[in-house]
Amino acid sequence: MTKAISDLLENSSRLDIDGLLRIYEKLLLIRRTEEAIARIYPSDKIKSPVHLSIGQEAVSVAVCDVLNAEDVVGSTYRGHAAYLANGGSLNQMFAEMYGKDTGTARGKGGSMHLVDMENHFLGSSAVVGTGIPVALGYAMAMKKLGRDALVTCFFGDGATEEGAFMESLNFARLHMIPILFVCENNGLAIHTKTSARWATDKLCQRVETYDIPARRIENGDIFNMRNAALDAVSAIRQGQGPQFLECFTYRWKEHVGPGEDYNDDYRGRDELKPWLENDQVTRVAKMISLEDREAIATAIERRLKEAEEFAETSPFPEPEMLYTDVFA
Amino acid sequence: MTKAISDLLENSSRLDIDGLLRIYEKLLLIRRTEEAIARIYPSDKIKSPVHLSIGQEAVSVAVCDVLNAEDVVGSTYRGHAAYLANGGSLNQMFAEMYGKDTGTARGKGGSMHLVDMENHFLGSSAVVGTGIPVALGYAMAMKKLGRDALVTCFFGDGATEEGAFMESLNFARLHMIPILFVCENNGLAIHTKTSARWATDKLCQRVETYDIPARRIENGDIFNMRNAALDAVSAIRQGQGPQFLECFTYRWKEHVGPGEDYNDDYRGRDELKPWLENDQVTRVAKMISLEDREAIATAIERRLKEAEEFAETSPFPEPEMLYTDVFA
Amino acid sequence: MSLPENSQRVLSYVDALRESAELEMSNDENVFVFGLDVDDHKAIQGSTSGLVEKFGPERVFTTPLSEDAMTGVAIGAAMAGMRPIHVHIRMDFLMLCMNQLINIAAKSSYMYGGSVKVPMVVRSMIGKSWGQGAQHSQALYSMFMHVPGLKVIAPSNAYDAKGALAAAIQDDNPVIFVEHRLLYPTEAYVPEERYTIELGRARVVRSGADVTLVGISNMVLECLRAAELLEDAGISAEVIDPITLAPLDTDTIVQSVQKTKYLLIVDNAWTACGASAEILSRVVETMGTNAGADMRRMGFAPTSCPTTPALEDHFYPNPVTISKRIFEMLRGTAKHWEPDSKKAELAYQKQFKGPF
Amino acid sequence: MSLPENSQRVLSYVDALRESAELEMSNDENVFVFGLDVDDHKAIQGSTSGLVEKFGPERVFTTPLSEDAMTGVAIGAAMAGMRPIHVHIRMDFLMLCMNQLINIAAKSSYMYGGSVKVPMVVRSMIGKSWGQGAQHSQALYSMFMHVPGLKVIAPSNAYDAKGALAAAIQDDNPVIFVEHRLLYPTEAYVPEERYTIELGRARVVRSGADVTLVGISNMVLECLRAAELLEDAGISAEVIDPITLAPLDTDTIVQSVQKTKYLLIVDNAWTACGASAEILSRVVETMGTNAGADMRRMGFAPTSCPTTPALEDHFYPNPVTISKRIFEMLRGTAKHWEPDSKKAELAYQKQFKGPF
Ligand SMILES: Cc1ncc(C[n+]2csc(CCOP(=O)(O)OP(=O)(O)O)c2C)c(N)n1
Ligand SMILES: Cc1ncc(C[n+]2csc(CCOP(=O)(O)OP(=O)(O)O)c2C)c(N)n1
Ligand SMILES: [Mg+2]
Ligand SMILES: [Mg+2]
Repeated sequence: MTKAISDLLENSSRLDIDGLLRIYEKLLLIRRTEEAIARIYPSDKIKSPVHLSIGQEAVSVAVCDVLNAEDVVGSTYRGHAAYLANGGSLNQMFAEMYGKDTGTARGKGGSMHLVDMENHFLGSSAVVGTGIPVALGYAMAMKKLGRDALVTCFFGDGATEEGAFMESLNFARLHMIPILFVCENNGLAIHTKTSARWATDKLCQRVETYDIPARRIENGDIFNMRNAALDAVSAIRQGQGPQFLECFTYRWKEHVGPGEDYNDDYRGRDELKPWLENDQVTRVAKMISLEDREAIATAIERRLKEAEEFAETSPFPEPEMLYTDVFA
Repeated sequence: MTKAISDLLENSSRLDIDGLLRIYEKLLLIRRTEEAIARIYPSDKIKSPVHLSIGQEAVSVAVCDVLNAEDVVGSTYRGHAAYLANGGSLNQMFAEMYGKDTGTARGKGGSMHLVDMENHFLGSSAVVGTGIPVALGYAMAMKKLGRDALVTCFFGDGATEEGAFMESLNFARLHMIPILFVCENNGLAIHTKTSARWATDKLCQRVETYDIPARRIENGDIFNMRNAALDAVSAIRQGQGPQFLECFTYRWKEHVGPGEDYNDDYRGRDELKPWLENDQVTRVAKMISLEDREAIATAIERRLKEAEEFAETSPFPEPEMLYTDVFA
Repeated sequence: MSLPENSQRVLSYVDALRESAELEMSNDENVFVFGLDVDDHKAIQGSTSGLVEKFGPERVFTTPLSEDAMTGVAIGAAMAGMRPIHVHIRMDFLMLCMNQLINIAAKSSYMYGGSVKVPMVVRSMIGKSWGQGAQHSQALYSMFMHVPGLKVIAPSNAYDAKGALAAAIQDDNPVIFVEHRLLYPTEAYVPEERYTIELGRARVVRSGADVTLVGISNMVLECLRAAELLEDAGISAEVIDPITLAPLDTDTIVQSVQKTKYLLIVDNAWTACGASAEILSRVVETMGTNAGADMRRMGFAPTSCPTTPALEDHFYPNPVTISKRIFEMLRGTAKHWEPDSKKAELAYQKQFKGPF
Repeated sequence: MSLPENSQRVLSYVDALRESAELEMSNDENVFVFGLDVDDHKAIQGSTSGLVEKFGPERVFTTPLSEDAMTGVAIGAAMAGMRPIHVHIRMDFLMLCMNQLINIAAKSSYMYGGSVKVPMVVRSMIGKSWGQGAQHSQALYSMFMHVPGLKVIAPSNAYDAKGALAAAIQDDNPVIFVEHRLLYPTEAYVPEERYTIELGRARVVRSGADVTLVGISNMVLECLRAAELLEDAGISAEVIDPITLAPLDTDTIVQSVQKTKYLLIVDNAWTACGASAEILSRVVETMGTNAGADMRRMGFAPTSCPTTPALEDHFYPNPVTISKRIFEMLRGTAKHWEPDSKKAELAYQKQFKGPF
């Protein structure tokens, strides 16, 4: 049996057509949302920095797809994909970006600080790497409280350079904490490539020295990532402690903001090309019927329109709200 | 050829009788100094915390023995051994502990902050792990300034848990900085064993994932450590970048202060036993003639007596000195 | 608000801390204690002793030397509904976890629009004497007072220590809890049952007519000793303990200064941008133009802390320097006054002897 | 000390920073610039642009995201005789390296008895507006002012930016150098040659008779705008820029307050234990009992910084709120006064538009 066939079998044995539709719907939702934001941004209705996930949708979708409702997700300032993959409210997300009282953080957080505690989505932080130990503490609490939940924590390749990341790995394994670490390695921190920041690319080997099983998925294949996540998540649920995934991916847009920046001197469009060709949204689209595709697309366009309207028509917070919530 | 014989050959091929005498002299100096401090301490002449190196002398002596005069050494608050192994002034060290104006830091630093810049001994810090990046920066400067010097940085097992340690490893290799990292693994951070702090003991493997060659010397053998240091140092001098040694050792006294604490509930005397039997001071003593031994011992006792007198008779800093050196 | 004596039992500060944690842990199983060495035989100078035996290693545990990540862990656990008490044996080490404390803990409630709470307590000790030196003696609470979203408490006696720790644990916000090492053996009447003191409420610990002394943490004791020395000079000093540094009870201090027209704030920290600067500024702003009061600050010398006793003795305010400063403020520098040297010696606090 | 205009050339703040670094690097090969993204095409908003091309990657280089260790690296290199300039795109990120800055950089000269120097500059930017939010807008300089051994500078114009950066680089001590993002495009006359300004010396940037306004960093501009609005109310405001926050030039401020009897310190930060508290306290202590002056502070709202413009606009002092506060101080709250709305609109600073 060739590897390709065995992979295919494995995929199909784990994902039925409903699953495929579910995944496609999430992928497209994120893609279209980010495109909508890029479209709206020049109007200055969104007065806050946005770090778009376009091109990176598959990681969040693959991983979140294998989580239960009770599970918890932590992410970063580049968190639209994870927020939506985890089932966050589109209306509230738009309202937040518009600075409205109906937003996820009542307008106080913006795109970089999306939060959705009801849906178990931890608030994200704009200081790189800081969400990792916080997610870890949340996961430790899940274990101590005897809750049947694990925490998934997304972060970028840059975050792995912060000391708190290694401190977290050590503690996670020492206390066998139910957490799935997911590094979204897009090869960039702002405009600086991994090669200018990493002594080596042996991240997974390093993680393994903590006895934390680690897998690297280089090809961006959503099913490979989903399978790896499924294995990791079931290991965690069996009490095997933390697990680690390093998923290669690529940031299509500029670091922050709605534009492209292939003419700036740090990368060329040639780098984008293989990732464009390997686009998982297009790929999964081809796996489902035209009918399903159109139904999903129509529903998403309607939701987006609604969300935009919701954000537009929602009120700004009253000036007195400046002083609320400093303390709980 | 058995391993034992090859080891012996290797040892002897690298260390002549002068070397042996040199090493013994350093070992005994540190041992007797620490014993003197433990004896003096109850008199309250030393009004500052002391973290004794008794039992751990061999690591500093082995490593410092292969360094050149231009090389630089950084250490920790448990730094008496490294300070003396690096040729620091006994008089100034005693004066510092006595809080005198003639001390290494004019009485402002005490035992935890020994310094000797003339001798290229970096000031040590009482905040665990903080000396590592500082030593790294010093080493980077040596490279940038084109000086033919490397930096050796000693630290404890506990320090490797701080994020700054891993951040430093990454940067050291990324910039091929001439630094020798030496972890003195005494299995303890205060009263807490490594097993309660480390997810695994794969420290060297972890370091190697940065492409930093790492060696663990478990047996406390001063010649093994010296050989490993010699290899590491010549690799660094050949431009091969940072190197790493993890040397097992054992702290004979309590964490801080002059006493023993085998009756406290965190360790028993049984743990000490193999290390006592393996004492390198006694071992090396047996390798040299009685005559040499006595000559060395006599000289050291004289130096110690002098140092004690120097410290006793030196003046305290004048009160105005409180305000000096806040700024350079 | 004077110190109640309606308890027969005398307890030390350190035991009050221990007892408070024990009672709160018994009352709420979400409370846990962690931090470097909380579970060893020294038990953070005794302040956590017996807790691991009673509540087990799931609720009382040491950590790796990873202050930064461990603070994040506390925050995450707090967000999940638990109530961590994170213990540091030196306040200086909080510099390792400033990012989590300032950028996450202080801001989460606000930044996430009130959808998140961070009920955690960060206990840390201020070291002093026996040559602990520059890195083991800092009292850095003003950094935390600066940042909205954090509460800061520095009780000066066993009664407040117990009540304030309980209040901090029950509070839904991150609380920086500051303990001066030299206070640990000091005793007070402490009820056996659970109680809290109200955060944000100062206490007049000694009434007086001529000058208002505000002491912080251990400096409350030094101020009380100075007040005794000043009696010989016919000066009656009122001593106020803010207890909570954020939020700060300005009113109690202002009322006193309105009466005495003299204010000396004695801090156990540097004065520049310190708690003493904040208190002085608030009193000025509250009293307005015609305050006509003389207001001053004392604190650490504007240097790092030296180890040698020859200099360390001059680094800290003490009863003699405090009382002399007061005398100068009230009577001018023309007259020279020294407190009685015998009394001064008695007043000086017992020297704490290391090693620790 | 007024701003010299003996140069024909107008230069922006950002270019002044860039030029100063370039000149100092040319003059002393031990000077190097490093920090996240100093060498990319955005070049820290242009403030490091061209440097890597001119001096090469050995002297201008980016780092991993490891603020803590990188600060130690700067300290170590400085101890070895080099002069690092460590750049952070946000002041908030300094919370990650507080341990190295507070426990090592600030203390080394002292703790090692003068045998060590740490000549380093830590550049960092204060963000504002466009929803940067709680973690990208803090001005945390008072934390550094608190700790002996650090110098802190926050220049408000291009002339001072160039001279102060040069002075900081040449200084043998660790210097925290604070740049407000909104100042970057502002222009001033800037000589082309190398020069330094004296650290620890304030500047009267506008003379006035009725009230002393002390502005910090970007708030100097807001104060100048407020001063213009106040002319309509017949109030003549003197505006002082301390430039250096540590060491602080108290005398220049006191002289002004002695004249005007009114002091408002407008900080670009929280007031609690802030630079404004320190300045107010020093003025009070210097002027003594019979100062009879009215002294107040303004700063950030005592909250985290919200992202929505609906709230963010109320978070910062601005020319209107400053001028109204002054009017109240001088004329009482009985009379109501609003600055002319057209003028006010002109006075408001141009909004800086993201993304960054
Ligand atoms: C602690 C910290 N340092 C620096 C920054 C500035 N910064 C913002 S995003 C970023 C790059 C992070 O890269 P990565 O973690 O790979 O995430 P990505 O943006 O690629 O998703 C940097 C350096 C920051 N926000 N926080
Ligand atoms: C950052 C920091 N955290 C905690 C402490 C308290 N402390 C002092 S020594 C020590 C143990 C350090 O262990 P290790 O690095 O192995 O050195 P050893 O004492 O064994 O030589 C601890 C936790 C400290 N000084 N600094
Ligand atoms: Mg990245
Ligand atoms: Mg150890």
